[in-house]
Amino acid sequence: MPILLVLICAATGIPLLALWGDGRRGAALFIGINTLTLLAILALSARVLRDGAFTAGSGQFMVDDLSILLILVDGVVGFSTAWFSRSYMRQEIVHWSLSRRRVRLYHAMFQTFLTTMLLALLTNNMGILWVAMEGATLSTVLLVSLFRTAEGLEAAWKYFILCGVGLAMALFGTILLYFAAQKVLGHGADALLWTHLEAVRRQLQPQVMAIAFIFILVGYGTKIGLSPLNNWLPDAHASGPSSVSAVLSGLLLNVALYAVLRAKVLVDGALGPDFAGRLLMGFGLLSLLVAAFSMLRQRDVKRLFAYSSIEHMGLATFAFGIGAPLASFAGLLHMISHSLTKSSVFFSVGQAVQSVGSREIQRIRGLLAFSPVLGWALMLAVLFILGMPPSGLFLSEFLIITSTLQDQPWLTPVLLLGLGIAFAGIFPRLQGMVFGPAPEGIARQPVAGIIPVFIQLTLVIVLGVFIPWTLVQWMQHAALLLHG
Amino acid sequence: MTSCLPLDLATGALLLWLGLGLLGFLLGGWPALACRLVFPLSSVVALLLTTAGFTALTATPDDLQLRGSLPALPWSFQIDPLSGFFLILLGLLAFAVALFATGYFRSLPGPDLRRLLLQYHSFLLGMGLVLLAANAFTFLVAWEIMALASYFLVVTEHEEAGSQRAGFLYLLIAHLGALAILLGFVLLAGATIIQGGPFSAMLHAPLAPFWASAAFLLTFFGFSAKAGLLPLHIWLPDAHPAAPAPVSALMSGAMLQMAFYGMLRVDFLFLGKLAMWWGPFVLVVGLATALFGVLFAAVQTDMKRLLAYSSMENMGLIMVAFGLALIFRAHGLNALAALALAAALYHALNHAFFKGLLFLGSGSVLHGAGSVAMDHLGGLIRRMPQTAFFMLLGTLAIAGLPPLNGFASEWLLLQAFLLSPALPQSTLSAVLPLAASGVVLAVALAAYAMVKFYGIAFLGQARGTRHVHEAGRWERSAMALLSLACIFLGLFPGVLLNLLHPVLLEMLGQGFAVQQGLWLTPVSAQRASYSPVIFFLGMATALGLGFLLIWSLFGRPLRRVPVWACGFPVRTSAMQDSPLGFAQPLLRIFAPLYQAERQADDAGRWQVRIGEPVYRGIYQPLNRIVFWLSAQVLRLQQGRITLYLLYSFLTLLILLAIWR
Amino acid sequence: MMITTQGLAWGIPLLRLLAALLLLLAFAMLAQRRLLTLIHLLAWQGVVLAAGTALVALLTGQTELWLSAALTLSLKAILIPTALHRLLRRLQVRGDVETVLNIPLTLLAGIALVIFAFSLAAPITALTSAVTRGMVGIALAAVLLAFLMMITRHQAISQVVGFLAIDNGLFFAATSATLGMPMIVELGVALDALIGFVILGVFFFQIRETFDSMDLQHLEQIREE
Amino acid sequence: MTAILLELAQVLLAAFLAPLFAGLLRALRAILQNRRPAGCWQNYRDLYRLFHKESLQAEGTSWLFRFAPYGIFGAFCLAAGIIPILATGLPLAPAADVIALVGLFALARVFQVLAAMDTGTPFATLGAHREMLIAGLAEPALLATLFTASLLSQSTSLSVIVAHLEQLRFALHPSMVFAAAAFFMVLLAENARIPVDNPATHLELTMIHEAMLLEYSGRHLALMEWGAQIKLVLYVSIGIALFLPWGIVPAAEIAVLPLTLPILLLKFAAAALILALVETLLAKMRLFRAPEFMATAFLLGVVGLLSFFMLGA
Repeated sequence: MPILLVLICAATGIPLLALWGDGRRGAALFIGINTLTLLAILALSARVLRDGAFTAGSGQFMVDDLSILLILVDGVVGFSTAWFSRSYMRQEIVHWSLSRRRVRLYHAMFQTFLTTMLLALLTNNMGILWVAMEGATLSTVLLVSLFRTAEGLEAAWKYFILCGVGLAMALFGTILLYFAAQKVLGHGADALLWTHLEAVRRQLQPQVMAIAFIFILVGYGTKIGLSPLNNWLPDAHASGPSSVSAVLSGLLLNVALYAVLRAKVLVDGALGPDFAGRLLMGFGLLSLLVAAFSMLRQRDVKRLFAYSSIEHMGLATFAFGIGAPLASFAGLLHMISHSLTKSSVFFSVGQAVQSVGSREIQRIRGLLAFSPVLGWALMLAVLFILGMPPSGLFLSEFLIITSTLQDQPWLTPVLLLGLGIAFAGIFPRLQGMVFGPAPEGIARQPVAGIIPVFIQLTLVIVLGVFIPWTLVQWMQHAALLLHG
Repeated sequence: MTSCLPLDLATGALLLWLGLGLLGFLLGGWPALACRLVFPLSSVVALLLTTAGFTALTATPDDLQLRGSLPALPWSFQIDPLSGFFLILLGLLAFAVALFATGYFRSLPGPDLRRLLLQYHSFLLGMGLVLLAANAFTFLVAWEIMALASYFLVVTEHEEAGSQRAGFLYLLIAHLGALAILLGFVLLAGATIIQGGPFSAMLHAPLAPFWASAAFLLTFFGFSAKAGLLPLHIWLPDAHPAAPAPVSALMSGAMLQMAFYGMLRVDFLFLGKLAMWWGPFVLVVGLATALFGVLFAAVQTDMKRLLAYSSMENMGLIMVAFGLALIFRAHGLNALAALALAAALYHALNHAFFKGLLFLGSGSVLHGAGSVAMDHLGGLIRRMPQTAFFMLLGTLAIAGLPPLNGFASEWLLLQAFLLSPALPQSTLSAVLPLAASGVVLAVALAAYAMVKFYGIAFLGQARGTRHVHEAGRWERSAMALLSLACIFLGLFPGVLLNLLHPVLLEMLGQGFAVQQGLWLTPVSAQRASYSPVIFFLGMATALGLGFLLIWSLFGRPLRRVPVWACGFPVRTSAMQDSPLGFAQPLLRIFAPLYQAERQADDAGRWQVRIGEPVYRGIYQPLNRIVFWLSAQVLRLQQGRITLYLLYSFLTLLILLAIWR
Repeated sequence: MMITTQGLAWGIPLLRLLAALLLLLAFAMLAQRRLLTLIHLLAWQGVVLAAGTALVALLTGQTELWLSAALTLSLKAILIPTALHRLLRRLQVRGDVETVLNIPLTLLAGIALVIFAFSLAAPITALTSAVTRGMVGIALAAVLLAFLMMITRHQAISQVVGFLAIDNGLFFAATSATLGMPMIVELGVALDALIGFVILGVFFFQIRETFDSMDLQHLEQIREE
Repeated sequence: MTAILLELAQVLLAAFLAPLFAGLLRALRAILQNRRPAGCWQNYRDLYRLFHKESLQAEGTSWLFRFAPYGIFGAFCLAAGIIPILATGLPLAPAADVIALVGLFALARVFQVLAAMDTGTPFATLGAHREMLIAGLAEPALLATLFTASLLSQSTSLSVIVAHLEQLRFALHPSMVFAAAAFFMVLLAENARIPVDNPATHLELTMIHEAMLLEYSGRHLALMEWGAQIKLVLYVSIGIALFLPWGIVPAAEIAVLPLTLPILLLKFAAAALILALVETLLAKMRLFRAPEFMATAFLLGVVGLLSFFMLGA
């Protein structure tokens, strides 16, 4: 039962951290739990490697080529975040003089979040998927407002209300989904199991499915950060701890998109590929453009990269909207590379902000001079985010652009405009932060905290230069699955 | 076995370069050792690459596939005469530059040196890979590596905000260019792009005229962004001076030619059937670039900026020749196309040499005199005579004076122009000679600019710089090599033209009249002939005889006397022409182009600021528009939660309504 | 889901009535200025919801729906409203809320929404069983109305009320339109609602102690300029 | 063998006739301006005197300063060997065509300018950049005219052009007329004649060519002056070759040379007269009028080209 193993590993962490999650012990415990989870996930993927997709728990749980990829990413990012959070939080606790209770809360909520993410990816039940997403929201709300600053409260409040309402819409969509499923699968618990739905998706009522999908898209789209539903995202990213921003960008957005994709498969069955595809492409392009233009005038480094997350999720959404196997493949690759890279960006940005003591881009200067490791970490991570080779993002953007030009040639200019503007928005600021003479009176941070950055970036390079054969297979299968 | 030799040799050389880069990175702790060890080795590797290029000219084309990031997306490499020629260019230049760098960087502190060694070699690696790439994917990766590495080299002195701005502009334009190239390749490769778009599949891509033109325009845009053609040149005059001299030499001499290489491959090999308007289009862009570049080169006050603009001028000339080749090719006149193309390739090689030489020389000036701002230089010929001598050769060569190499290629170009009556289209053939005289104007003004370059910096009296010292041994040997190359290419053009034969065959299926002996007769001895050697010997004999005669008749030792200067008593170095003063007639004649502003600085001296019309005319408005748009977009983030809820609400309703 | 014929005879009209009540309450909330009354209305909605669930349970005879009905009653009709009531008193929030849009206009918009919702649900209801005919439309309308209320109210608590009202609409859809979601899902949803509410409570005090007011103006500082 | 002798003869002729031609020109001008001429042989005397004077080297000048006079002199001698003055098809002729010839002149000019800048005196540099400007604008015009001729005869080799032009007896080509006008203007500009420059003046602010020679003395100055005179002759003979080629014999038919020589001298005399007339009638223009002058020349050349394509001749 590797699935249960994974969930148990993650879930048992919650009470443990809630009880003993403070001080050095807490951080160590946090790392330990996530290491175990990662191992369990590896075992799980080994199982998937051996005998493909499978369901468990009387069909309640399911792993297939699509989810296993994201589960792996979850494991890796969760682990490296735990690692990063150790040194990072030590500083923050001193800086904000957090009470032991607050630290326990932090760790417990963090673990809850990671658990719900895994649950969302492992469950086979669209309802439980929703429950998990809601749980993720609730747990991160408290993380965003961890420092109890006015800004943090405001951000958390907006996050809570907007995503709450959004998820309510998603729930309504899920109910409609069930409503449609009933007609085919009959009343009862199985009618929300994705595998069952997938089997009968051609018989679902188109009208109901269409409305259901619109609700689900608007709902989960709020969490993906699709424009114009994205307004919570920059605030939440900016005012939470950087470790939280990292997982928000790295995991939450991905899982939300994953939920939409699951729904998309069903809708495509009912209405044919165009309906959902067009919606996704539209939202994707819009988000890409809005995010790109918003980056041009950013002053706050974390907001800047929050917008860049919106941009990339938009790109991925667009890719899935195209729907061709190649495009979906590219979209998956983009999701994976993005979560690895973006979390690295937030790790390094977090440490930079910590040492400078301000999120003002103007104030962050000369990182290369006063801490070369940090400087290069940021430089590389951001260059990868900008889609420079040999990162996986270059490959995915290459594939996305090519498949766009083949399926929707007239959208390519818009796509390129977005990418170009995004580059113009991020790059000069990167230069400003990395280059130049070192500012005086800055506490140098221990570099141990950003070792995971380099680990993850190597993974991204691997994705760009030589993707392991099994990953390729998984992604291809997943792409075909999404293609229907 | 011999057939696959060149590719193995080339890839091996590139790997060695990579290895050297890493080695240098590791040896950063011992800068002296690293510098003394890595750079000479790297020059040896460059020779390897050159030999690979030479063998590739004659060997049969050959390719190599490696499993890439995706099973369907291999890294694939090839070598053929075209890439062979550019490998020769790259190899020879890299050889000299590495020698120079050995001495130039010897006083660089360890950390900087290790970074530089790594970036320098990955830059070379990127350029080599561009030449060897055999599918769109590999090409683009190599292209971006080249751009990134050179970017890092440009911002080596990253303390200055100026170099940061330069680097940003450079990378931005390069990035946009890369995207455009990618699109062009996708159009060309069609479905095979999924396998990375192998070049073999793009050969004579069957495209509808519209899409063919689209592909042409996209690729031309992308490559001209790298080649610094109007109006995408603005990064060039900032980026080249910002980099250290050896890097500027490589960027100007080799990297710009990578763009030319890409154009050749795409337009002649992939776009089999040329549209009539492409040639004239390229020609006009080239001519405009050449004139613009030379006019701005003439008014620069910084040696390296001047050289950068002159690179623009030379790329412009190459583009003119290339456009001419396209025109002839489009009308099926392959022999004439071969002539024009030969001129273009020849000039590319020449430019690599003399521009490399001049950039290296300006590097020695920077080290020897502590500045490359011409307002502070002057009279260097007495303090650094050897550098001055090599630079004189470079100056004469780039000014297009016989019997040096610059003249030979321009001569070929003009010959090609004079064959335009062969064109069926009368209007075109009538307009082309005008373009020819435009080229002559550009060349003549180039002489103006370069005479200024040399005269202000090396002649006259020093304008402030004290204790100047001559360049080191490594530097001088490198410059000597390049000067020799300039002389050789000038005196024996036939040799090079025969070398070009296979390249032309590959491009046009039509070679070039084989040149024998010391004569250069592109078409026929009757039509036109030029023999640099005899030319040179004739002049030398006349000169020598005259000297001997006069010396023997009236020879008396010279007496050194103070300068007379019409008897004006006071004589300060400030009374010579300033760099801008020398260009003053041009400033006056082309005033609307320069938008020069004169204002007095706090010392009460007049300062003249030259505006960049393209920047003001195109980039600033564009910039303003984009930022205005971003301001509008940011209005969405009002901070009011009810408003945000309204967004979601409306989105929901609108979607539902649309679906209804 | 089999329903006895005599059940149909009296059950369906009753369910319809409850649906109408729910919609009416939603309108009332939209029109309501005073927070206290707002909360009472929310409680009443909870009651109606519970009744509806119970009725469906009776008609379809699914035992787990009884549980869900009880859950709804305790949670939505009693627990949450009283808690809100407490909060209100503890935080001494001003009694009535200024709306962004004036009431009549809001109501007009509401009516438009309801029409839209029905027209949207029409094709769906066409193919549903006798019991649930029209329920989807009403649920949708209730949800949209609550949404509208959230947009037009300018105060933290009233927004929470709106949020909970949306939740009610969803519950109604879940029970009456689909005759009950799978149990795990119901439980999960209820659990989330509970946790969410607890967190809200925590929030209110944080907001209160940071801004000593529940007005949203203080929560509108982060913005792009 | 005879060819080589002829070659030498031509070079020497050009070299030693040049002062005479310049002197003649001076004399004619004097006469036209009602002055007593100094006699045609004056230039020889000047050169003789200069050669015997001690020549000084300004302090702080480099080897370029000393090298330039010889370089320039050598360049013009080579040019004299290439241009068919007496005969076409001389051994040196194929070594350089018209384009190379223009390049050769440019080379000489650059040496002169560099030598001037080497002295680092204000006037020299002033003259230097003016010279470069005039030349830079004159070269396109010059080549435009040469292109007209070479398009007409489908060759850029000067002696081939001459041979070809001789074939078509007095058939007047409109294109060549324009070309002739343009060439004449270029000739004035390139040889520092009125209206562009005034060889007689030493008023610092107006002079161009003379300004660059200020620091020279003795044999160097002599070489410079002599070189300038040769250059004038060369330009005139190019003009003759292009527009009045009749009488220039192929190197093979050397026998008729005695007949053609007087004709040649006559042509030179005529050229001197025309030049003198022009220089008397025109006044020197302001320096910044010069570009307009050049532009006119260029336009004339271009019109020549166009008319070649439009009228096919």
